Amino acid sequence: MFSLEGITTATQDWLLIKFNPTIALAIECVIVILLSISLFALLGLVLVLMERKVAARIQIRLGPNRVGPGGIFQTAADTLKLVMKEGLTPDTADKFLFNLAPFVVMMVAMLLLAPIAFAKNFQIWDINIGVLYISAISSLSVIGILMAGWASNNKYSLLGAMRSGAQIVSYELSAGFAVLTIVVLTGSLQISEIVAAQENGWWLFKGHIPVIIAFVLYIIAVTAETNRAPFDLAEAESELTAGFHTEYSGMKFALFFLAEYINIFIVCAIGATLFLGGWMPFHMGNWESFNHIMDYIPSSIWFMGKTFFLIFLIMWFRWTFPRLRVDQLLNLEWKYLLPISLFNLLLVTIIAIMGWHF
Amino acid sequence: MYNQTEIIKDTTELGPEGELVVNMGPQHPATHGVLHLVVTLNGETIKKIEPHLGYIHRSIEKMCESLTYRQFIYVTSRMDYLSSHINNTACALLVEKGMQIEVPERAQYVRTILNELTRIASHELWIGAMAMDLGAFTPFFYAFREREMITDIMEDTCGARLTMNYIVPGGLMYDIHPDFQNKVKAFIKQFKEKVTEYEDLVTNNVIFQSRTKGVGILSAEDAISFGCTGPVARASGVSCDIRKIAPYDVYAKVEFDEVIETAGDSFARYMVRIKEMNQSIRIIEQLIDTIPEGDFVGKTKNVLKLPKGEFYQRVETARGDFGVYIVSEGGTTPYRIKFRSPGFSNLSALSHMAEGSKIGDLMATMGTLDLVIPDIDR
Amino acid sequence: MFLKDYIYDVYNGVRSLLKGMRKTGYYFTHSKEIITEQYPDNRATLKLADRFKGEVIMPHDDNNEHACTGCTACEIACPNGTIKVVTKSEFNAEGKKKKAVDALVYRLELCTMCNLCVVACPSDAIKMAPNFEHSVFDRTKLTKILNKPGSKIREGIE
Amino acid sequence: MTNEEIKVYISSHAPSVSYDETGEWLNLTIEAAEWKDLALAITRSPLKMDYLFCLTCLDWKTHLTMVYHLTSTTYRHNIVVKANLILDKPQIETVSEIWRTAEFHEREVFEMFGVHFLNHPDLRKLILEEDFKGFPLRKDFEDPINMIKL
Repeated sequence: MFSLEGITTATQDWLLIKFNPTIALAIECVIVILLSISLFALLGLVLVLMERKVAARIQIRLGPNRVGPGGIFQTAADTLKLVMKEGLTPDTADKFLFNLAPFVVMMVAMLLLAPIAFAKNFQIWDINIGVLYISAISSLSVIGILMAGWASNNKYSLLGAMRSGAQIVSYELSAGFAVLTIVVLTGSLQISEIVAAQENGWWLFKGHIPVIIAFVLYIIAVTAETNRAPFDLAEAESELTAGFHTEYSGMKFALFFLAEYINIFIVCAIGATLFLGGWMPFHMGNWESFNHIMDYIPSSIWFMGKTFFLIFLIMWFRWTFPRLRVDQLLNLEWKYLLPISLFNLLLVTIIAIMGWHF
Repeated sequence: MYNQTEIIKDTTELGPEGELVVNMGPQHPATHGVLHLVVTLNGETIKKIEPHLGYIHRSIEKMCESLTYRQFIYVTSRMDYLSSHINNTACALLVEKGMQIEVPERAQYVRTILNELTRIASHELWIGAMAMDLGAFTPFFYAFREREMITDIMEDTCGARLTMNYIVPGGLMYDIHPDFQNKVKAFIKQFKEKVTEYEDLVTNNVIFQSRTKGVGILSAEDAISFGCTGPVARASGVSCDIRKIAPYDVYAKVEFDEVIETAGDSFARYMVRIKEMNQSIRIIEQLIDTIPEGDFVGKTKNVLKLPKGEFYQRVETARGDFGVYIVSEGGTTPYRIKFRSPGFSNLSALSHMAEGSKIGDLMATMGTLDLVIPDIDR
Repeated sequence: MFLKDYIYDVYNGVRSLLKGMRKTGYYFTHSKEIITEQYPDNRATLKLADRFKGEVIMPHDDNNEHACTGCTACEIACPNGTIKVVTKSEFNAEGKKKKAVDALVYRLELCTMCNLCVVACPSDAIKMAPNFEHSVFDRTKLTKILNKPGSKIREGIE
Repeated sequence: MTNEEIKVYISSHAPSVSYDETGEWLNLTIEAAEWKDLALAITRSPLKMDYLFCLTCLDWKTHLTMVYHLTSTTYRHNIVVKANLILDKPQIETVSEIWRTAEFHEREVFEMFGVHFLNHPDLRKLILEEDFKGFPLRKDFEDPINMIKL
């Protein structure tokens, strides 16, 4: 059976035979870096194409269909175009911060890849405080956005960055609380343990209604955190033209664009890990044969399937809803999501203490 | 108009007390054209809006002074290009009134049907654009699907999709297409099926409602004082439908309601337009089967000469009261022509409506004003 | 009651959002609703309305004859100076001097497709053609001479 | 209200008004100086001319004429008010605080005809550039560069 675990173990064994452990570790590092960068590029291309296709289907159009069969090379062509474009820096911009900002956003997105379990035993860094690490790092992306908005010396950018700041800081809370419900149920912050705890059923099914509520809250909060419609106030097209990246062009713009999609992927991956069992296959109670068939599907497919389902959900939101206003956005968080998630966390704690979950 | 150096100065300097002066437009996704608003902000709150016009000013009024009474009609298609048919009708009606030309019944019926189709097409486009201003991209495509059917009907009968140029003084340029009635009926059927989609997607949507309810309130007194007309004034409870006040063509013969809402906010303006589309369908349904046989154009002289005097004709376009004022010296061309465009007056109320609201509200307010920039600049 | 209103608000809001998602979800899953026209690919089957006003043309018959008498009615009717009729003097069969069209210059870039020239023409010599692919790389190519070289007026048209 | 009643009411406020009923609506020609007072009078009961739907100017080469089209949203009667201005120094009192729509229309007339509206809150060019010379809608306006004579 195809398994990523086998490949990694074989590689490591081979490296350890050939080299001394230090060099082997260094080579592994290089391999991981190369893999994650190529994953980035690939994900960016795939997700942009997926977004355009989903949008087209919802909007009774065909979407990109000229470059390659069914338009699959469209995003590659677009990237090529963006690479060849001139990267303009405005005269009055703070040049250092202006050029740094896209890389900050990008690096934050890259750091978040570390604790994600892509398949069974296929994880870059199984840190014991994985969930905390994710919460901490993901809040950093706002710094990049604020930097971009401020350094551009453009009023639209500044307004967009300020909106983004207020938004991400607020929605961190409910995202954090939603994540905490799972931590409470599992009793661990480690990603691998959270996944392992779902071997006999995903938390979404095991945890009764409170976990379903937490899941909904999580999806809403991360939609806001990644600046996606209906919460795309930071780049609200009809209000602020393009918000914080108004002044960016060429590859620097592409980095922002890419980071947006990578962030979506990451939050959806985390959502899939926490609520939908990560790479765990779908099992139905005592149906032995059914479960056996499910086990035959590789764990990486399970993980990607769940993640892309969540990504699709977020795209579906984007192409259906109008945008909120900035005060309504904060109202929604502080008056609705936060009280509900606090109450929900309390419920989950009671369930966890009493052992009422399956 | 600001000259270039002043625009640069405006974008980089803060106003007094930390106010932020933002140039919205002339190239901005929400201004739907080349409208330039100088918005003074305090944080996200709007303190003042100052429209700067003229980016698409073609001085149509001056231009018309050198065009004959047959020719000047087609320039008006380029003003409010979304209701070009209605503008053409206004000019034709004025010439007919001035010269006492009899218009055959058939032509009047067809004109009325086409006017109402134009109104629906304009409102359809507006729904899409308005939803897009508020961040919902999808309704745009659904609205355009229905609008496409209307443009197809126009293409069949008038030979063009946007600037139809189908009305001549005395009637129509040529007879309607043989398929016209069937196509209109097919459109009515499709429209009735699909209009509920907007309810699900837009009207009942909780985000849309919270974005528009209580936003950009215009009281009835202000609406009258600012000279607002059309759906903008009717949403504030002002009865101002020219089709009712001074009926032209066959509007006196058909039954329809003047849609009036009293809230005066953006949502009321939205609802007025949605209900108006249904009323337009009602008018078309009454007329489409009873188009009388006969001539499509009345007897006119080869060279039209309006008698000495002043003439004024008001019609109800999709945006409101469109007026043509002609002063004639008896020649073949007008001495002075004035187009009273609804958008110009509606725009003047924008600053009053949006003051004290957020930037996001400005988009809702501006969207529901349904501004067409060539109509404002002329 | 506050809590009841609160829950009712949340319920109604979520319900309206789900309704919208059902609508877009329907279109996502029903590909037969797609209405895109594959324009350059469907050029062979593309059918334009026969009245479509794309440009002014002057129909010529097989003998390279047209119906234009060079009366300049179209030139007078045109609001933008799109049409310019250049006339010449010609001797007809009986040896009488007669005005005829030398060149009917049509400037497409000025034309607003108002159809007034076609209506004004007493001999139906010009008409609107349903042709919309006018893009050229050089603007001077938009200035056209409508009568073909060597063409002459059809017999019997005054 | 019939035209006769309107005439009686207006004459009681502005005696020097002359009437012309040949057109579709009742036309009155007034002195430019009287306009502000008359405007205030006709907005009140019983006329309630609360809706100024068209404001424009005519250039008669010898003089300018301001034209105000007014209607009442309650009684639906229309009047047209005209005021002659001298060509060299055209000025008239603004009505922008009575009908706020006049603010924009007067700015347009100001730049197109050069009529000065006294006490206008913000009399600047609205459509044309700030350094534009001349008044385009006047009959003697010549622009040899941009205007094509057909």
